[in-house]
Amino acid sequence: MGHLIPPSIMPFVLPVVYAVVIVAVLPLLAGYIVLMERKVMADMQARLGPMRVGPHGLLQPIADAVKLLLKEDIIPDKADRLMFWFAPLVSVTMALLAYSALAIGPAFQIADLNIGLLFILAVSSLGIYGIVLGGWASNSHYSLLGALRSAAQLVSYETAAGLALISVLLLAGSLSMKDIVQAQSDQGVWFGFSVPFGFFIYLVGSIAETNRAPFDLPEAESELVAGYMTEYSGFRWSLYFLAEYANMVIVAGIATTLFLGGWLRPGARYHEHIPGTGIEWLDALPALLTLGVALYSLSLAPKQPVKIQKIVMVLVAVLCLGVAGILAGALFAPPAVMQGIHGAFWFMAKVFAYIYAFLWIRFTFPRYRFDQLMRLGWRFLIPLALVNVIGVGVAIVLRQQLAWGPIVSLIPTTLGTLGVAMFLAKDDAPTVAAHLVDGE
Amino acid sequence: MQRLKARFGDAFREASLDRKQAIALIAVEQLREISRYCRDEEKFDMLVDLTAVDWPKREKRFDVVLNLYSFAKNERLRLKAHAGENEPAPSVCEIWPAANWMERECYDMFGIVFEGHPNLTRILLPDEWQGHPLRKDYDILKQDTDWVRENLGIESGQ
Amino acid sequence: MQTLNQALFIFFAVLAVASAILMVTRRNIVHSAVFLITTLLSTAGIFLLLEAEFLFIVQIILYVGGIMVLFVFVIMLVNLDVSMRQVQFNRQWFVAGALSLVLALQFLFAIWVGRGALHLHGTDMQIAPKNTEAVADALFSHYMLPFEIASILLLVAMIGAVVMAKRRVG
Amino acid sequence: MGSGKSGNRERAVAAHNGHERMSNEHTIKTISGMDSVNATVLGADEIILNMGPQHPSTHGVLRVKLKLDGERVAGSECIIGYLHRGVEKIAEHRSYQQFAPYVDRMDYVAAVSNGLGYCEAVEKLLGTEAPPRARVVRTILTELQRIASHLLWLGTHALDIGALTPVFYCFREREEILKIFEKYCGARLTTHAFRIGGLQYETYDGFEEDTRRFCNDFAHKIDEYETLLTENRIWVGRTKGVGILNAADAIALGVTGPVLRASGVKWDLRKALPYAAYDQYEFDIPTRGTGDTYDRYVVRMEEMRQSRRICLQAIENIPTGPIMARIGKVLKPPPGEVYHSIEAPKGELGYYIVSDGTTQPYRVRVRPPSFINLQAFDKMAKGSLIADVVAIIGTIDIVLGEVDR
Repeated sequence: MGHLIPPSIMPFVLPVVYAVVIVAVLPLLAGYIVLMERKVMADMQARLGPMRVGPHGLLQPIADAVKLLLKEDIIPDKADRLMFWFAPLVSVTMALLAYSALAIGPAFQIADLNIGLLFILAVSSLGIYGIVLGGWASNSHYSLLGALRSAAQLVSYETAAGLALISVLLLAGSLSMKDIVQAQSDQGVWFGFSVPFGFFIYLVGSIAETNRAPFDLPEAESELVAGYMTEYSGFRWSLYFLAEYANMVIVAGIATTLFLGGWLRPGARYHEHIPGTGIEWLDALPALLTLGVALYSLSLAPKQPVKIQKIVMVLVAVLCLGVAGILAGALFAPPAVMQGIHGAFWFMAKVFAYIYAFLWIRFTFPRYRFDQLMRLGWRFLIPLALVNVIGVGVAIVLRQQLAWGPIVSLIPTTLGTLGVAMFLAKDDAPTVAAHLVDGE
Repeated sequence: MQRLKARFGDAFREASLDRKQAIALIAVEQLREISRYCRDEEKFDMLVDLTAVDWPKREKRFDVVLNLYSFAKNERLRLKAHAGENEPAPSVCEIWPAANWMERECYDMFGIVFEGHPNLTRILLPDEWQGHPLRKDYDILKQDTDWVRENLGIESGQ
Repeated sequence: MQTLNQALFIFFAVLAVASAILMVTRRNIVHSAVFLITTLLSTAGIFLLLEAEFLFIVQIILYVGGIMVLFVFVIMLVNLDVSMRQVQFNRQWFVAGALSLVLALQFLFAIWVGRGALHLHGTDMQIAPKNTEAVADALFSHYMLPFEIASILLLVAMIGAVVMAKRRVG
Repeated sequence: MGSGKSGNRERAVAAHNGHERMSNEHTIKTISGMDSVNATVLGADEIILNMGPQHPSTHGVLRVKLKLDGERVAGSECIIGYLHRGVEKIAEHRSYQQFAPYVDRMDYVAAVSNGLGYCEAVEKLLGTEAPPRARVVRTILTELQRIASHLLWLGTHALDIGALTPVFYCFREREEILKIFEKYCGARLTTHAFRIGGLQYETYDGFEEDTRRFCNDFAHKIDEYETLLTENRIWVGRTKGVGILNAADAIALGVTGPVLRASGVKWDLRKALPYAAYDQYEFDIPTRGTGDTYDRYVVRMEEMRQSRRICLQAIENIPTGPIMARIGKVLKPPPGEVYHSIEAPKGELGYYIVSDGTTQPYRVRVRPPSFINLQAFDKMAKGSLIADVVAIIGTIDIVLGEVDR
């Protein structure tokens, strides 16, 4: 196949293929994350969630997509037409652009930029324009307030998240996603454990950056109706929706790559794994998991009320069986191929675990008020992130000068940051114990 | 009751007991002074309710009824005053801020003007509505037909 | 590879110039802001072509991601309709026209003199391979002092802004 | 671009720099008087924000005009009357028994306690009393209704502040109570459970078991809500110090019910002027000190626990005997007037009935707790942020059917 394509375009073929795959898969992925969100929300709230469309609501995302496409696309009469059309476009393109540097598997990466992480940060910071211009163009009081608030929120939480990433980069030493994962594999520890505060700050920062859960103030239903998205409907609204979920997956991707060891299998010792000397049981895990899902869906198939749902359930089972087959087959393939396939599986598993944490937090916490949100951002998170960066720096110096072990050097600094965190948190929000006492 | 009679003499028309509940009939002119006295000396610190009853056949057609309650004595007292059709009744807003909306409702429903009220406008009905529904002469099926036609664009429902 | 680089360079250059012109002529402030952003992005593109990716990133994060966001913030909060009503071109447009003509002539003259040195295939100039490391080393070794002074200056500016804002609100 | 484009900028921005032009005011011209006043009164950059009447969080058709200074609320005015049905006028053309179902439609969230108030008022007018068995069953049903009303309040209040989960837990419990009502009198919401003089239906067999089962597992359910919210730092942050109403203002504004108790006034009609069978059971009245949204939340949670205690005590010994007092089919109370009030979930619900000796009441005046508690909204909302306005409306716990009557 190589000789078919003229040499000058050769380096562009593989990335283009990957890009097409990602852009095609993304809307489907976003749809199924929405379904996952509604299902998880349901069982947290003692109810079933969508069950009507397809078995256990599995076809719900397709139904949503069709609904959104058919919906009438209203433009408010005195709105600024050019900007109204342009804004959602900006936020979607920025969200998709960020995927180019994301390393899903060791082989599956559109472009291994040597400034990968920085590129993603830069592009996601451009996403603000989509929101701000959208709020301005729809020319309604509510959406303007929502847009301004979300812009302020994004700007302030990006600094916190950025600083958290810096603390990890000190350990990883390089900006390219592949090298970061490689560094984690060499040091044998995931950075999430060695820089716990970095992970915590990034978790909070990323929730705020994607306007979710306790920080979803811009589209707080109760006051500003739907924030900057109020006047959008139909396909335009789904663009914003897609951008939000794409951002969520990117943020989860970054967190997985930096803190949860990208595509590394838990307890991975790749360089010691000699092919053919017996398969570590962990490698077989992916195959077994998908096999279990396949059997479970097979057992559910007969119980479906409608005939068509039976068929769909069986199809789902066959699909899972296929994936299990591939994963099992990869075990016996040469290590490069195995790493590629299993790596992708582990990466996706961690991304979904991270998103599950998003959903979990979303359904337990009420919403922050705007000034509390800002106070938390500026007076608690950013100073803590700064201290964390200094802490990691000191740890590295300790390791190099006094030759302490990588872990031993990190412990004192993490405790130091913990102390600072307690001090900062003390006066920030009223501690719970204090007010239970008064008034009783 | 006796203290009230001693204190206000002629303004205090008549005291009666209906179903074991104390009712004091007073002159509408002294309503504000008596209310202030009840609140300060007699400790009736909560105005539970302020409403009106329409007796068309009497010359002073409206009863302004104030239900008071005293936390200290755990007692209720009802002040009643007769007010004429377009004769303004004194407002007790400064004594009990609670009266604000209740007086506005009485004005809205009966047309009793409470002079001294900070913002005496209709509270339940639209501002341009003509007529006061809770008056006995306001037939139940009657509607301010022109307001309905103008704002809702339909011939009135009846 | 050569033709691709050139094609991209021309594309970015034209984009930059076009959006600059558009920015100046728009009546609606928000549109001109967006065109300013496109200009900055196209200059970032040119940086990338010169394989100065650190500058590319800094250009995007700092200019477009930071400063321009504040621009758009100000545009939205400031009271637009008063400025809309003022006459855009007051009487001195004649003087302005003359001055810009003079400036244009100087530009042309400069380009005409240097036409010999200007060859379009500038992309293969050799810059240190690892741009980010090169910038970092230079910044923290030779130019340590200016770097510190600049950072202190920025700190003072930030604190000043906060104090001013506080007094106005307080 | 022409002026067309800048025109809309002008209109959108006009709202920004203060001279208020109610651009979207096309439906009901109720506030024409307001416009001219506001235009002159407004300071430099205050804007008028309209919340309602179709706003998702105003618990019905309440419209609040907020005068905003940036994010802060400089002043507010509640515009009500959208749900006014003229109940008091209808009462003058219905007989005493015919008017009873209307009473349920006022505070449709706590219909049973409305019915109790009205029936007891008319019984006082007649000078009779419901038999002991009827009084005890009435107490149980009213306390169950109080729990149901507080559950609905907790669910929607938490939803307004952003916690998505409690609303479903609360509705799950409320469903149990509504099932009991349905088994007893066939209706879930507007139950018309009581008749003047006692009860219409004997309690279905299994009434005691259902109530006991509900009360037993409700205990740890309420702890479930507590773990979800009380210790939750964001919940505390959003409710502590929001919408403060001190005791003096509360009494002056005639506020009653949980809102008054949260401001530190230990007063509950069930203890001060006992009615139905409340004097037979012991329960205590929760009060809190500062009177902010968090205190009202704690008071209502505690009240739910106390109601559960009352129900448990009441089930132990429901006296046997007749369920209806001996009054004729046609009620002709002697001329005169009576004022009777009960402790409804929202506050003191009073009925002032004037009878002229005929079968139809001459005048029925309802003292609605939500209407008078809402009056305190302006004092609570002044100086708070927009997000708090939503929390404050929620914490006063108003039902528009009762506010507008």
